Amino acid sequence: MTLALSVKEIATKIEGQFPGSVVEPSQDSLVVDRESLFEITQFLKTSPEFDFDYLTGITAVDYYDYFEVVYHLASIKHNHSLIVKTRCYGRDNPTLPSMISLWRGADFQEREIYDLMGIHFEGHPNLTRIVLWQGFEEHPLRKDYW
Amino acid sequence: MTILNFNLNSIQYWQTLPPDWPGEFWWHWLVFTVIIIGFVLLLVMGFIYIERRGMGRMQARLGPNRTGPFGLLQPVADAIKILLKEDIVPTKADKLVHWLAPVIAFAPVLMVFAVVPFQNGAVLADLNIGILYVVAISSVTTVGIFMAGWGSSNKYSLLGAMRSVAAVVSYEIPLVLTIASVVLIVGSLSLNQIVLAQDIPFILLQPLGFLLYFIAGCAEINRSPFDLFEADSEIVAGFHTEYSGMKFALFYLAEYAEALAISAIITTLFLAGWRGPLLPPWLWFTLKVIIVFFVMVWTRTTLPRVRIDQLMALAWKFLLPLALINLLITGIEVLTLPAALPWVMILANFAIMVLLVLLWSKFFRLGGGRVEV
Amino acid sequence: MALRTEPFVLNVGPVHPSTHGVFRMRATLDGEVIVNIEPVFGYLHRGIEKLAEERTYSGIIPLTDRLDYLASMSNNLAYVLAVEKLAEIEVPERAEYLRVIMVELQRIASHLIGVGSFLNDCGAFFTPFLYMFREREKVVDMLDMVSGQRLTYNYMRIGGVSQDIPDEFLPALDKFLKQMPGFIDEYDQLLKENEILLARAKGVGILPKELAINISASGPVLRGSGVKWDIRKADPYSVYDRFEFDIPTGTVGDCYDRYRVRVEEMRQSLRIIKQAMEQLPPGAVRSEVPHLLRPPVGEAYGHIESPKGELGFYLVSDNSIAPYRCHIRAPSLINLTALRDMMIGWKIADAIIIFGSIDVCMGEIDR
Amino acid sequence: MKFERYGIGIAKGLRVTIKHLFHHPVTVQYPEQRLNPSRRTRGNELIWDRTKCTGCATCAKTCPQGVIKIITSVSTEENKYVVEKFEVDTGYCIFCGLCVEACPYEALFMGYAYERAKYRRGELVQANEMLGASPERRPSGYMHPEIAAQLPRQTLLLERITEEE
Repeated sequence: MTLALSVKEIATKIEGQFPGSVVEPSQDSLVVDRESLFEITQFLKTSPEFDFDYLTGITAVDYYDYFEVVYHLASIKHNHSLIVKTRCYGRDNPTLPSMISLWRGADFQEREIYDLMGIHFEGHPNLTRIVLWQGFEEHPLRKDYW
Repeated sequence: MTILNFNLNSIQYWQTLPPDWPGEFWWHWLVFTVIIIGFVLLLVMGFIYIERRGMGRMQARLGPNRTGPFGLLQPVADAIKILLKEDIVPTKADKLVHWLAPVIAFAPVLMVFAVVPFQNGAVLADLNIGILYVVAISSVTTVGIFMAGWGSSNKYSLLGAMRSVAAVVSYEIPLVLTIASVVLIVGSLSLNQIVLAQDIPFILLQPLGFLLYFIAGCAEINRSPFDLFEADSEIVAGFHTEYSGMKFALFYLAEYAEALAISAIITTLFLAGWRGPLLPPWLWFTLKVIIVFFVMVWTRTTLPRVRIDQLMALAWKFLLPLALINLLITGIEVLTLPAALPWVMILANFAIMVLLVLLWSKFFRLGGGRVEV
Repeated sequence: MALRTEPFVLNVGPVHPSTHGVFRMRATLDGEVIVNIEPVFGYLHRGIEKLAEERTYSGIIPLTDRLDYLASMSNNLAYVLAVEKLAEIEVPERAEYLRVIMVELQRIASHLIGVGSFLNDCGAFFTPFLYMFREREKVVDMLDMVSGQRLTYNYMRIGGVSQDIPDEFLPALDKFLKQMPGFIDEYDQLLKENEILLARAKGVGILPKELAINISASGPVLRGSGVKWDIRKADPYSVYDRFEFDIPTGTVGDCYDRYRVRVEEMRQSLRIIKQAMEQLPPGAVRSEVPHLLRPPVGEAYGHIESPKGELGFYLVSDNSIAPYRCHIRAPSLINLTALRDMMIGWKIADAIIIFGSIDVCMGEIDR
Repeated sequence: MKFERYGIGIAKGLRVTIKHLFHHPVTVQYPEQRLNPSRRTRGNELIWDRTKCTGCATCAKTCPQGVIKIITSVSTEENKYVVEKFEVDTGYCIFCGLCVEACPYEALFMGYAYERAKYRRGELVQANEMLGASPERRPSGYMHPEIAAQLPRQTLLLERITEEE
């Protein structure tokens, strides 16, 4: 059984490492500040204790006020998993650091989120539309798109 | 050698046929042209039928069975359909080359049959350099294929055409070398005399030669597993991607006519041509041709396709050395072995074939076992 | 004399015999060797994630059929698992077993197509493909018997399955289990040791273990690279923890390994089905679930090992009759990330079989 | 290409294909030979039983595609709904069978036949009496076990092969 790690413990650990980065350690997911997102995921990936070598998936949810980007992390070695979330405010040009340097699997998923949600991932080498055509202007998965 | 039993009377038969008639040899020419065209067209249709039905059955389905009894008229229906289709020429195509290519691809194939004997002496022109003529004329098809690839102005076509040229140039060499070893035994280049010399079919005297010729022939005429020039899963349809209607029909015809030509030459060179007991010679000939073609269908059904570099490696590293060795051994045998003992030659040749194939299988590795790109 | 050469761009697709749908590879070729390749897709984009936001929870099930249309049962299962997790619904035991049987049958059917079309891409002119279609037909017959349709089964329901199996199902399944190993042997006889196939597929398109993990590959692509990671074992859903089966893995991560992993997985699926059939308990197949389900506010991620890889549904509920957000983690899409790494340096003919060995389904990539 | 196996692999493959040449093919000749579809088949258009329908419109609510259009009026004497129009645009129907499953009065059925081509697009929109059951439009046993029991047994490829052997 994949062990869902206790978010509280990780939150305190990360808070020690990167003060002020954890926004809210909720029941099953770790919501972190978007400034320190990359450092935290890097720490989660590289530290031997967690060793999250497998990025199961990335997705984004539009809550009108903010976009919540959800990272499902898993470790094949330890067989445990964690959900990391970050919030990204502003509808015009929301930006987040790209995870592609940590997990190459983020490549198409980030492009898809950019395409459908309109979140920019800084550092992505080829952030273009993936399922819609290049001239398309809107981002259809946003809640205000009809 | 006793196996070289010349039947001069029968060769003179056709030469004495027409002089009483006005027009002299032109009658002979006319009759045989009609026979050849009829034979080729009919057998090509037969081949298409055999291929589609045989393949269907091997693939656990039926194959075409709607047109005519047992679907026999399917090739006719296909032909009519294909002739009625619109002839599309791509805008950027080299129009003249595009138009000329199917003609150049098809005509030489038909010309090959000029020297193939259907029965003793029944041949349009019993050239004394018959097999040389076949080798020379059959390579012209490649020009047509390359013209098609170039003229279509399509990248897939070009890739197919390039593959075709590369492969045909390579495979011509083992092909000619195996023919040479047959010619060495017979002592004549005339196909009729090659047949007449086969009291024992040369497949027994030249087992390795037959194997090499079959493989090289398959590669030359674009049959699976060497069908890379029109590999449908890779380059769509290769050189004839941009062809439709009548021109496509010509390519289609040329493809099967080539298969027929190679089958006919294999039959003539290795399977004793029209010779056989009981049945009339032309029927024997047709039967053998069909059997050879069936083997091609069988391999096509079973085998995956090789890659272009593997195809070239096979030609240069496997077929060429073996063909050379085969030629050498045949030469030694013709010189030293007494003609009265063909069975010694048969046994020796089979042993040599098995030995060589096993040995080369061990030697033969792409890039010496490295993975090459 | 130095010949001036220049690379040229070849568009493999969108309409091409071996792209398994409308998929385009923009390949830059140097002669026949691939210098650069860029996958282009989206031709089949139907906006399923957006559509799902407007449908009731049960109305999404037919939508999931249309994701990976070669493995509808698996999609159904992944979705209903996510909803059940979200709404905390108990599923009757018999339904769990039926789900396992159906999903494993579906895995066999999907792998048959995957392997068949891979071999077809290698150039074995439709023979393995048609042989495998013959067996797939038998699976489809059985799934048709249960669900009433041959492709879009729409069989799983939130809290169970739609109907109990008919009486003639179990005898048919039994017969299938007896026949199928022989047929798998036949496929192996046909091409497993074929020299040409070995030459074509061995050592071609190698995906190293570390890269496979880094690239989030899943399913046979990941296992072909030698990673023993199968969600059925790692995070057992439904009743998978009650069955004994092995995870076949490859060693090198080349096309041949992926092909072998798929064939071996079919055998393992037969094992699972056999055990599930023996343990199948009587009882109800569906628990009482309100027609218009309103799950509590929250989110759930349900994932299964679909034939193509890890298929996950991430659902966010706002206590209405439709999900607030429904994200689909499509294995085919993510497995495609590896495409470029595997293909560069190989020839165009290899590119086709590498793409075939990933075994993608366009319905899932574009969604 | 390595020939370390001396062509044995190729020979094995050739044996399999030649064996199939003498096996009976598995395909059927469709217009002449028809296989019985599944008893639960969700083929053809919907079949609607006017007598059982109460006009509750549960089917229309369930339909994920929204192809069911139902117009009712209230009959005060009988104290029930009267269905004025029950229209299904089968061109949009995805044959998921959710409406049949949802119908509380068992007034809806899936069709049993599988040939449903029409010459005109307008014919795909079917309403009222067109949706009734008839000898050509038999209901299938989807979600109706009592009907399934009467339908002919489904032909299975699984069984046909073994009979032939």
